[in-house]
Amino acid sequence: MTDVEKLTMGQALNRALRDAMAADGSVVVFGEDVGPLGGVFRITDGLTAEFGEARCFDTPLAEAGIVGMAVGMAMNGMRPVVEMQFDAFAYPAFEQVVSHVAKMRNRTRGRVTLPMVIRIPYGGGIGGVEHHCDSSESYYAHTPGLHVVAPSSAADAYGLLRAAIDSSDPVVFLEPKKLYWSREEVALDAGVPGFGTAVVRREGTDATLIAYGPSVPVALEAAALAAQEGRSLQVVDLRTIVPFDDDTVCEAVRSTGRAVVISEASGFASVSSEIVARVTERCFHSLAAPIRRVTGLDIPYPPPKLEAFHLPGADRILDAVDDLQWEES
Amino acid sequence: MTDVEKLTMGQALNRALRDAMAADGSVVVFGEDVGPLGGVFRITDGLTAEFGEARCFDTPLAEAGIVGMAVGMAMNGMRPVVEMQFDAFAYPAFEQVVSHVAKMRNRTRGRVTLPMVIRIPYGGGIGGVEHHCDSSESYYAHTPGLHVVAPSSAADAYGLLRAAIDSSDPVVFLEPKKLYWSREEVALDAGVPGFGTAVVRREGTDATLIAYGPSVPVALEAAALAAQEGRSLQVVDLRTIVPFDDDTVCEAVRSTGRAVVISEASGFASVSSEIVARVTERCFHSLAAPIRRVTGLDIPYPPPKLEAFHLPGADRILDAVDDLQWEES
Amino acid sequence: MLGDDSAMPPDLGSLVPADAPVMLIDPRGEAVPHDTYALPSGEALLAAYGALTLSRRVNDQASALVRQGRLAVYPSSHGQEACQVAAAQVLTADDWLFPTYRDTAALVTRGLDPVEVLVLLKGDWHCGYDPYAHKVAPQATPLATQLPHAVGVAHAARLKGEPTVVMALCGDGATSEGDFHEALNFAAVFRAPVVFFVQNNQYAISVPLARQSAAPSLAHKGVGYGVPGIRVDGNDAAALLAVLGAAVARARDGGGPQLVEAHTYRIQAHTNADDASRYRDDDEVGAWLERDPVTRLEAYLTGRGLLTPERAAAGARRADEVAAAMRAGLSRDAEPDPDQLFAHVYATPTPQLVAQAALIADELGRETGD
Amino acid sequence: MLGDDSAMPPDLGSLVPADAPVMLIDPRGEAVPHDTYALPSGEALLAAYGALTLSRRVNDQASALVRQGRLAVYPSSHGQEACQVAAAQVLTADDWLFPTYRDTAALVTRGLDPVEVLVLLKGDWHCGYDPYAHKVAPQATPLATQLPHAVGVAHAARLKGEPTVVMALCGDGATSEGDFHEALNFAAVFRAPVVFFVQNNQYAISVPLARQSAAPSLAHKGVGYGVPGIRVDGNDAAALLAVLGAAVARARDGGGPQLVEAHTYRIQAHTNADDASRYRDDDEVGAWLERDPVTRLEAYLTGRGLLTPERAAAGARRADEVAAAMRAGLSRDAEPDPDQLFAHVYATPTPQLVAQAALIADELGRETGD
Ligand SMILES: Cc1ncc(C[n+]2csc(CCOP(=O)(O)OP(=O)(O)O)c2C)c(N)n1
Ligand SMILES: Cc1ncc(C[n+]2csc(CCOP(=O)(O)OP(=O)(O)O)c2C)c(N)n1
Ligand SMILES: [Mg+2]
Ligand SMILES: [Mg+2]
Repeated sequence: MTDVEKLTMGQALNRALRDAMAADGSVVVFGEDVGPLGGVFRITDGLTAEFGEARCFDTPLAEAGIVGMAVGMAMNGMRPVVEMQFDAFAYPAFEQVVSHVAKMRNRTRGRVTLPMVIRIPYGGGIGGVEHHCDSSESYYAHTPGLHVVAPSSAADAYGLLRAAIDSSDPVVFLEPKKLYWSREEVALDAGVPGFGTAVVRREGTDATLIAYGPSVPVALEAAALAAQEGRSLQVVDLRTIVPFDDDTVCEAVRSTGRAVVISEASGFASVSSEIVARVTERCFHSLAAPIRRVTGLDIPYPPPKLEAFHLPGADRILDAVDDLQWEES
Repeated sequence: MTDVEKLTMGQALNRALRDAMAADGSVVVFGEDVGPLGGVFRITDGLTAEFGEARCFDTPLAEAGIVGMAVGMAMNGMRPVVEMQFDAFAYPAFEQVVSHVAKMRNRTRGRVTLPMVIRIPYGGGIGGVEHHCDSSESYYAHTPGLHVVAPSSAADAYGLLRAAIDSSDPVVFLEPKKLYWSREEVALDAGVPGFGTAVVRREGTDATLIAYGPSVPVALEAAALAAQEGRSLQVVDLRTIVPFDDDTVCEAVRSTGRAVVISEASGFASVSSEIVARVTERCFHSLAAPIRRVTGLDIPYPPPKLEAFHLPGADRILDAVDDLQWEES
Repeated sequence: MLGDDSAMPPDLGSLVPADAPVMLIDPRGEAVPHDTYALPSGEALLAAYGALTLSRRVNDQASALVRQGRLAVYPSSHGQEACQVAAAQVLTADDWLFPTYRDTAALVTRGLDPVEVLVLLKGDWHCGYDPYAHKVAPQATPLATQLPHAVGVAHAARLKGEPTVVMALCGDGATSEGDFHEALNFAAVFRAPVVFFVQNNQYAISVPLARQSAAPSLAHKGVGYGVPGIRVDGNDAAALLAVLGAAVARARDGGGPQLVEAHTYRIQAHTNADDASRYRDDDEVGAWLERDPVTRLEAYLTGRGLLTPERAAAGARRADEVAAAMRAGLSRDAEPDPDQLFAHVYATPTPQLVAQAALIADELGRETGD
Repeated sequence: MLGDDSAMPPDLGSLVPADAPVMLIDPRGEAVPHDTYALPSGEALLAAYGALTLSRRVNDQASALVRQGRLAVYPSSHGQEACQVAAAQVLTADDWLFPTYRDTAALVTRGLDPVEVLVLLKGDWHCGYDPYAHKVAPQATPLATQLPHAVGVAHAARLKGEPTVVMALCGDGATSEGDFHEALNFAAVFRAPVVFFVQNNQYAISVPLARQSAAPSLAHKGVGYGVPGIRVDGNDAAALLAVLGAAVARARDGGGPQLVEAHTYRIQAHTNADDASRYRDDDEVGAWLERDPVTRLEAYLTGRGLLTPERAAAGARRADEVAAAMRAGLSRDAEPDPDQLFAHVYATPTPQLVAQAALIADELGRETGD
């Protein structure tokens, strides 16, 4: 008798916050415009009304201050969930994130832990102007001490945000903003998924598409198109970038012998580089062709009229699949 | 009749600054303690005395302010060279670097260019406490619009810093602080090397070690040890991480069929991931074994007493070389 | 004694803003005398009026274009035009202006083509104008980040012996960012010729000033840097011209930076995407409508017989023309050119970018059957 | 009217620091009367004296250990001990202290074992003590970054209804960082019970205050946040106890944050690695030596007959014991344990870390022949 509702990803995130706040009085939500306005994407809608100003509140406009204050509140028994309004507006907090959020537990040998979540609406595809569309996961994933999570569906958004809030370690929670309005059935009482468990979203036998966050629906679209052409593509959704689920990903790649990694972020020195590197290290002799990447270009995020050229699309994925040296096998 | 002097890397950098300032009146140097003190590593020693306070000066203690002011000075006809005192103390400037330094040329379609250099003493191996030993190259290398340079020798330090100051684009210039005191012959009039040209530091036929900055001497040490054991290792020094010299690196790897990438930085989603990924993409069928990485661990930089476990050493490199599936060839 | 600052005389008088914002023309259009600042000349006020009516028209035309889907988004400065007009009008051609996303009116007053300015919000490119053509920096989106740039431009000018003054704009919310602090401090220490001009429009999106700062006023922030702070009625073009003009003159004379806070109001929502009813009442908006900067100056100029019907009609015609040019310019949809993606990342594209550009060209070639 | 702050009364009187720093005992050890602050009790001053002599000894012992190679580096607070002693002494056990790398004396006064404190500078681990044991945050290295944490701890305490006050320390140089600004502003807006205590020791490494700020004083920075600023003689333990004690009491009573600036001096170089002769004269140091905080309080207490020879001898003995314990504790070299590298990165190590730990264990196993 599960409690299933049809929700957008935005609504699922809002529900996750509400349910977490109701379940645990130490969960507090703050940031820019998250109070009465409910956030510019309305993810915190209604929280101040329901839980009061002490539990969900607006701060002055200063991201380092927000993250730094969250560090202090976490040190003093709270579970802060803070919102950075857009990806590029988290950069002012970079020093706090890298030099404190990621390091406090280690610095104090586990005496001071920071159970806090930094929510970042991230990625492109919404026609946003400069600074509103960055895919910043690689900065965080490269920083030891952080968990980095990127859901690709409303159901995962709910479950993973609950898990993030429950985590006793800091989580950078990347919300693919172009999926905020995508709707699906969400089982609210399905239990909280563990971090570090990737999932096979579509079975397939010819090649494996590895994606996370906003790229998962694109990978699924490519797989659907490929199926029409008689090619069977498997799609793996990482769900958490850190920790990384080597077992699921490598098992998938070994089963097909070919793989394409898909990510909106610029490819150079990125999470997608890591996926190629680590999967190749582990699956080298199972690979019929080098793993290909379909990523954002190595350019600053382009203006809205040009973003389609930058973002991985199903066609570009299929081109990469075509390049996987089929003739030789 | 070349002008050759025996210099430490620190002295070579100091000479590069002096020579650049003498050659071009628009070159200005500023940052924390770079004036009368000459910088905590003395890289700017004597510049204020020689060129006056207007050309080399101390600023208030604020890294975003330093980088932001450099942006404005570059907009107005100067060539600022700023110093971040240590790697982790560049993080407060991260927003300025990512959202402006890297993007100004592109934003203005080449109308506003930023010929500026951000010098960062970086990396470990000097027994420094927390925040003084980060290898932050991956953050910058992942950011399109920046050049990222890491010299491994005094001669390269001189030439590459001159090239960086001459560049009409911003350069993040990473100075391996543990090499500041290493001394060698420097040809001061050798001409300025182009960015994007890696160099083979040692010829070898069995496997290729790919390194940059502080890891190059370690790779050379490993190669020397391997030679004693009858194994011939080639060593490639990237010199510039962005742009990346695919041709030299891939030619080298194809010539040996095996490779190990070495870097002090934590491996996950890093420059070393990128090297593995891009070399594998290009040289897949020439590889007898997957490319291995010897990198810093995926942990916050450890305290001095433990840093030896974290840093790539010759032994660990030789272990990785041993693992390159020799029996199968 | 060097190394002992404890006896440093706190020269507070020159730093602390007066209790009331400077006002030279009251909301009904009557001149009010002021101890320090004189009413600008009739000519200057007429010029301001022309720019004000044009700016209002540009704001409202841009908002209309958003409703029609021809602009993606527009942060209107309706109600704040006097601030922006004055900020531009007090500068010489050699001075620099550092605007934010909301400062279209300042740019238009500085002489930029609104169609070029709106390239950003139309989504064609990040900046549509040449910053050197009018010495106007790209409109800054990341809050307060442009302020250290302004200091750098000003400091470089001083080193070069140029008489440049830099006008750096930001909002009330942006004063909370670390970059605001660092910029003011650098400017003060280097005595850089920068006028920091805060348009306090009472809100940072939904967050009212009282949640942004507990200071007596934002102008008081100057005290902590040794920078004089001044408050001015942000809907009084005359007061703005006088105060900003004096600040620019002082900076040009080597007097160092100043911090000017204008008290004004954002009549529209933050952008068209915002729903202001979630955080403020119509009553509040109504009260501010009565202080409208355009009608205020109009009342004054008309009362003095300075604004003739001919002049008013000429201004309206000019606004019509500009609005028409905006409609025309912004309905042209240039064919997006993917080469642009790679052309400006570096002076010389890296081999990596050359390869990526070839890939895209190849895709497009296949699409168009080339 | 909400949304109009122009009439906000600038309640400046309570924000602006007085012209002269508070001094209750002059450099010769004579009491000086003060309008606002009374001399602390003899008992409190004797306690301060004990902590001062101990702190001086800890500073000098640590510097000696650096010379002997038993500590990697030490940023001495020699000359600033009165600031640190008072900062710790005015707190209750439930309050929190947020120190920097230079604040060893504050930590020792708070009751921490110097050997645990110096674990950082010995290079064994990043923080050698349990921050909850004495409610002392890890010593912050990245400047000013600890200040927003202090605000967070204070705000959380207020939400929980706990009477905690947080004492947040930083240097003069650190006031230039954006985090200083953001922390003061957050504290003011949330009325968080934080005392921001700036030890203005005149230098940030080599940079003198005059190049750091053009403000009348650093305490004046409070004005821009609506935070009262107070200046105090940083070599006068009595004044420090009085001023910091009052600030803590006010914060505890819900009065919100305060900013206290102590005028003091860093007698030693920045650290042993620094060469202060490059940027300051011996004369300057000499002048400050005459204001030494230890001898000043000693003169006062002796003059009043409060410091008996027995008490002085007991204090010296205790300092001897602590110094001996430091020497002993810091010559023990624990076998470095690589497991520690992986044990504390996350609550549960990621599979990646487990694999890396196994690799290192394997290397070591081979080395030791296991
Ligand atoms: C660093 C940064 N953080 C957050 C944002 C998102 N944002 C855009 S405008 C805005 C409010 C700005 O308020 P204010 O400075 O008062 O200027 P106004 O919009 O009122 O003109 C916010 C939070 C941003 N642009 N930059
Ligand atoms: C963010 C940051 N930038 C630079 C440094 C390097 N650094 C360490 S101490 C110091 C000077 C600090 O001066 P001040 O705040 O006056 O404190 P003091 O050392 O005098 O006690 C500098 C620049 C740092 N630790 N953190
Ligand atoms: Mg505003
Ligand atoms: Mg200092």
